[in-house]
Amino acid sequence: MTGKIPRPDMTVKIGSLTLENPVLTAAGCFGFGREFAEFLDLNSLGAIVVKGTTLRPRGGNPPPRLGEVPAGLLNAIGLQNPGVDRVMAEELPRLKGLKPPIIVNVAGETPEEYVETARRLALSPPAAALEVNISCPNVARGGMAFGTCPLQVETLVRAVRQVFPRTLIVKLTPNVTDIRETARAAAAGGADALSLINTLTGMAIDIEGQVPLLANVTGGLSGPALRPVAVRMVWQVAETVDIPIIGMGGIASAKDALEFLLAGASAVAIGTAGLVDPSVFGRVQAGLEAYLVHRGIPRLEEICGLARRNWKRNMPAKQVRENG
Amino acid sequence: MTGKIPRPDMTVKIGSLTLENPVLTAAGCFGFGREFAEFLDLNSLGAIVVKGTTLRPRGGNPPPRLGEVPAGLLNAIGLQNPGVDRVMAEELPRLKGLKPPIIVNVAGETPEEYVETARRLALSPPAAALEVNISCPNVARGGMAFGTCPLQVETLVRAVRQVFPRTLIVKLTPNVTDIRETARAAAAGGADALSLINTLTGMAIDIEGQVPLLANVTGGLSGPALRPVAVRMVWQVAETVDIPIIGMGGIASAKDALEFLLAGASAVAIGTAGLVDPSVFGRVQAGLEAYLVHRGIPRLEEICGLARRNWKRNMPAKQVRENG
Amino acid sequence: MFEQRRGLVLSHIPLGEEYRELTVGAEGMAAARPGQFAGLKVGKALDPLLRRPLSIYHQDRGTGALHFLYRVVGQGTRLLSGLKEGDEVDFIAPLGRGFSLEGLSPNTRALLVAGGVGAAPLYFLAARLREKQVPLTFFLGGRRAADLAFRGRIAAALGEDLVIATEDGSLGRQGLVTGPLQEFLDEGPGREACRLFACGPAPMLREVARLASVGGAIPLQVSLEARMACGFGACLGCVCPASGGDAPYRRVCTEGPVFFAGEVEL
Amino acid sequence: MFEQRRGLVLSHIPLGEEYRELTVGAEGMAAARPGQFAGLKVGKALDPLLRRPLSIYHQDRGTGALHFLYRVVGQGTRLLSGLKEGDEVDFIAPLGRGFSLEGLSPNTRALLVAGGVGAAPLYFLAARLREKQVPLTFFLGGRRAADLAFRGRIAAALGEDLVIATEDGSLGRQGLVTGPLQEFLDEGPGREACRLFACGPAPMLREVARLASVGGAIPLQVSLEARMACGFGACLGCVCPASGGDAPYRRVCTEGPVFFAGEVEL
Ligand SMILES: Cc1cc2nc3c(=O)[nH]c(=O)nc-3n(C[C@H](O)[C@H](O)[C@H](O)COP(=O)(O)OP(=O)(O)OC[C@H]3O[C@@H](n4cnc5c(N)ncnc54)[C@H](O)[C@@H]3O)c2cc1C
Ligand SMILES: Cc1cc2nc3c(=O)[nH]c(=O)nc-3n(C[C@H](O)[C@H](O)[C@H](O)COP(=O)(O)OP(=O)(O)OC[C@H]3O[C@@H](n4cnc5c(N)ncnc54)[C@H](O)[C@@H]3O)c2cc1C
Ligand SMILES: Cc1cc2nc3c(=O)[nH]c(=O)nc-3n(C[C@H](O)[C@H](O)[C@H](O)COP(=O)(O)O)c2cc1C
Ligand SMILES: Cc1cc2nc3c(=O)[nH]c(=O)nc-3n(C[C@H](O)[C@H](O)[C@H](O)COP(=O)(O)O)c2cc1C
Ligand code: FES
Ligand code: FES
Repeated sequence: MTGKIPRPDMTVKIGSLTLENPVLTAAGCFGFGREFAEFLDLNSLGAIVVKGTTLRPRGGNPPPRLGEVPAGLLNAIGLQNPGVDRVMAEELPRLKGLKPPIIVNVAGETPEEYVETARRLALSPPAAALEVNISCPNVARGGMAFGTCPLQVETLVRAVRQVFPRTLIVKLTPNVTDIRETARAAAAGGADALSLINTLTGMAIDIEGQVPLLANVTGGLSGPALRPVAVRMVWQVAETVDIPIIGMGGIASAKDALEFLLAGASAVAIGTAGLVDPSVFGRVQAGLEAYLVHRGIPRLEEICGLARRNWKRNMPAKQVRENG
Repeated sequence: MTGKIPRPDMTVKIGSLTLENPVLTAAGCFGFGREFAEFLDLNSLGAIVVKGTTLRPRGGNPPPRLGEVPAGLLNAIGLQNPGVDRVMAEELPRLKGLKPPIIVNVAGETPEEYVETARRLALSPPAAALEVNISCPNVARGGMAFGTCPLQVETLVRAVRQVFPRTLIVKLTPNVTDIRETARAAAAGGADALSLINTLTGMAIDIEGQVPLLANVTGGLSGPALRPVAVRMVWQVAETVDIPIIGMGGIASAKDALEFLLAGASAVAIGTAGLVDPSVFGRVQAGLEAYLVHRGIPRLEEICGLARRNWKRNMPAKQVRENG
Repeated sequence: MFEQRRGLVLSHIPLGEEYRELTVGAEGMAAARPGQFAGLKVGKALDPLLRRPLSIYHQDRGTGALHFLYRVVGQGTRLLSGLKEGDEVDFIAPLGRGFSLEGLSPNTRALLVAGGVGAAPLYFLAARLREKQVPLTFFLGGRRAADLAFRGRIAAALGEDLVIATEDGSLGRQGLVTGPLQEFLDEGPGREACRLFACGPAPMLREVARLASVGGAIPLQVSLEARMACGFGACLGCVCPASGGDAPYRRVCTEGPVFFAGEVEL
Repeated sequence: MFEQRRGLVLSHIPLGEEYRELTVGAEGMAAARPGQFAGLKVGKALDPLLRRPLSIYHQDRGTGALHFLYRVVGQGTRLLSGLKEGDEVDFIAPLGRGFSLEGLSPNTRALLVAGGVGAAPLYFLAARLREKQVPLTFFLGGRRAADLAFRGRIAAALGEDLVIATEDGSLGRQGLVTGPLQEFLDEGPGREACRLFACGPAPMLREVARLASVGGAIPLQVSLEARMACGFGACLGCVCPASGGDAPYRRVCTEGPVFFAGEVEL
């Protein structure tokens, strides 16, 4: 009776996609997969989220684009990308044979650009899903404006929904007073899932040059420094909407990923940590599996949101309300 | 002709106060000064900002109240304090003889509580200034609500202004979509200066216990992780209002303090870093002085906001607009 | 009182896989009392940010050098374990309220109950009690022998006064350490003369408190742990629930880490 | 191509106050080309977060071991300087496009111009050129002699082919390193045979580019620096402005760090 312990079921569902495992790449931190193919088997990923794509090619922001801050990274890439047509002609076909679904991150400066980009991507079967980035803080027009106003979020998502029939994910910005409002709006607009969070707007000063460190002045803060804010937002949104959440922001270990899953995310994405240490994807997957095996939990899904369920059970009734 | 290099003039003005130097303590991270007196000469500080004080005594939140996160600290103290009457009877008299002005941080659950607390403190001469904390994220009612709505901020500040004749500082929360709006509102309500920023709301999960790490679920993120967001907000607000800014959030070295001053702050406060290393106050003061001496700058004031002035001068005209 | 300073690592000795004895120079530092602790900065970067609290395990008479006995459990203690002789450590000490020795005399008997590395402050206490010629018995428990890999020094100093129990029976008595304690209380020299001191996991402390209270209360002092940001009373982060008194909470770092059993909820 | 691995520190030698030569084991690693670099993780914590890019200074033929020559300038290099023989380092290598050796022959002359620690990739290049019997002159400049405290190995290998200049005249010729270069170009064997390679601060590179272009253009390759997050082309963070071509920017980490002078704006 020396029964083998069965491997836990790591699959997760995001819209109409079934992912083999819950570990995704974060947009803009994995290019179109070329570079990372040197380090890992792309087929081992849960899904591949590729670089932010816009209707027209974008050169991006002038350098310096990067700053290192405590346990974090500031970036102001400015959505440099070859434009949707070249992405469809050159990048997506290369990725077609892969097992993990390809999720194309989409950005724009006007609602019309988002819609037109999505319409074109609808014609490209390798684009299994879109992740609509209504949250990029680096583009002066566009980005932020859509992402912070619930009404605009709902309108934009609805418009994209109408032209893109496959899985539609909406990526939210943390630079808002109450992320539950934009989350609700995105769900109301027809999103199948939410990605959160994008970067917090930050900046640094070059004290020698006595000027802002980034040419763009402000940039997006990513990496472990961001994690407590990201976990909080996943926790808040998980109670607010019924659609799955892809959690991200500072994940650098299985422990970090577990925080997101226990807080209510169905899957996780890794950005900055992968830039620094490409082995992180494998380490996180293995660590998640070991956690389940160790506790005899047969399916990953069972731990999603478990911290809230435990918390509600343990609290005296009067204390079960949202704090902060 | 071996002239001594004169020591730079480090004084700064905040409302009607003139501070000998720009290094302050951050509220809640210095108690009422007792403990730190073991490590440093309290007279060496620019001003002493004491613990958040409420109308009635508060026991604070249940433990655990603390979590360590990458380059940061999560806290949910919950404004534990003995109440304004005991603060006036026991704590402030003890501080009366000191050179640096005493700034009392004030919080409440209703506008009436703020006003009544301020009215009482107006009768206590050692309270040279108030810092109205409309941003504490840990108190379920109160705190957040006032701090995120510009109209409520203006009304509250105006009401406190009417009962407190000395220097009135308003401390803003970073948990908003656009901090310029609340900053404008506080200035319109009659604030003499602004403190920014308070903590970002964050959380962490205990993956062993599978529950939130803090009993209060969410807590305030402080420490170096917060700094890029804080510098960005100081930069944004410095362009928006004409009153002085006390910058804080993750300052742990003179270099960090310089980022805030160059971005537009007139003074800085140190919280978390002082809890970890009480020698930081002296190090930052010495480092600021050395920076000025090294560059032959006679007065600290000259570097306040210098990064913006340099940036405007260097940029091609069309690029001089706010990004992000 | 306490002060912040940099000391040199005088020695750093591995004791089994998980434990280390670290000795740090502290010339002229105030004499520490058993139960007091130090806040040690680990690493030179901003992550990890906070000091790590470690009980004072021993202080050399002449030089003031501080000894710590610690277990490598996470990032901070792992970084600490990389310190080499001659490296510098930034620490604040001595912190907190130590054990009260009031009323202890050669006519009383001190019962020290330690779970795992909770032995550190109690060993320091035992040394002081020996000086005062207070008879003592030191109960030391752990899950397995390996959890008590640090016991050499303690065993050498205490000899027969040390009673060891392990849950798996791999060393000393089998079972929880509170077993031998209970027997001692039942069969021993009479509860009146006994004074209890305990440091270890919460369930152990609760059981010791129960044993102390049933049938003629024995004064019990416990040393608690809590997550700390400052360690010196300024942040109010380390509180534990008070039992009795005005305030609902007490600061472990300054009002503790040693409390009388009645002062806090265990 | 490149790979991520852990290597052991084989040696770590201080060269003056500010410089170190670090040798890391890399058994069986692909042979690196001069101008390529490695991304080294410094410390084990999350701060500092990013790898530090260091040029490959030398690679041992048999073992593949990588040598780095670096200057301690900030937090990351300070942490790096704490590594001891036998410690492990996580690195990614070999990264980037190295120097092109096309068209170089015993009939050409390579002129290598280094500012300070910019000597690292050029020394590796010099070693390869020697193997190919390409005549070369190595111009090495710094502010003061102390800035060139690492020069021993380079001087020993290059002998008379090394020309040193310091701004304060404390070593070699007095003045900028571009002074001797200019003289050489004016008086030397004829510009046609010359090939220029430069690594150092931006003003130096601009002056070298100017000298390369006035009066019969000499092909010039420069090795650039930029802040990097990944070092392998994925983040688009390290770009520099392109001159000519479709795209406005080029990635220093993958299209560089070595560029022909015409490819980028200096
Ligand atoms: C007053 C006091 C005296 C102590 N004396 C000793 C001692 O003599 N020897 C010894 O080995 N340990 C002692 N500890 C516990 C020691 O402080 C923790 O083991 C250490 O801080 C863990 O740090 P880490 O980074 O390695 O682990 P982390 O990765 O931070 O955490 C590992 C585990 O330790 C817990 N922990 C982390 N920080 C603290 C803290 N400040 N207080 C309590 N638990 C914490 C965490 O909750 C977690 O479960 C003492 C704690 C206190 C409060
Ligand atoms: C391709 C490449 C090859 C390099 N080769 C060498 C070498 O062989 N030897 C050597 O000593 N140095 C080399 N450098 C520079 C080296 O990477 C930096 O000195 C180092 O990263 C500084 O780290 P720090 O934490 O000590 O300093 P920090 O405190 O981070 O910064 C100190 C100074 O270094 C600058 N700096 C920081 N990171 C980088 C970076 N990634 N690229 C460029 N500048 C940076 C900062 O702007 C600052 O002015 C190279 C850089 C690049 C891009
Ligand atoms: C260099 C860089 C580029 C990014 N580009 C994009 C992008 O194009 N679209 C997008 O939605 N998010 C982008 N992001 C945000 C990440 O996808 C992710 O939301 C964020 O970095 C937080 O996760 P992390 O801490 O794991 O990096 C970018 C982040 C970085 C660091
Ligand atoms: C333990 C703790 C308690 C705090 N209590 C208060 C408070 O009572 N009132 C207040 O306005 N801010 C309070 N703060 C916020 C700080 O004053 C400061 O705004 C913030 O921590 C950012 O600065 P820092 O990164 O230097 O700590 C507290 C912060 C900490 C860490
Ligand atoms: S740890 Fe700060 S008060 Fe105890
Ligand atoms: S550093 Fe990431 S692309 Fe060059």
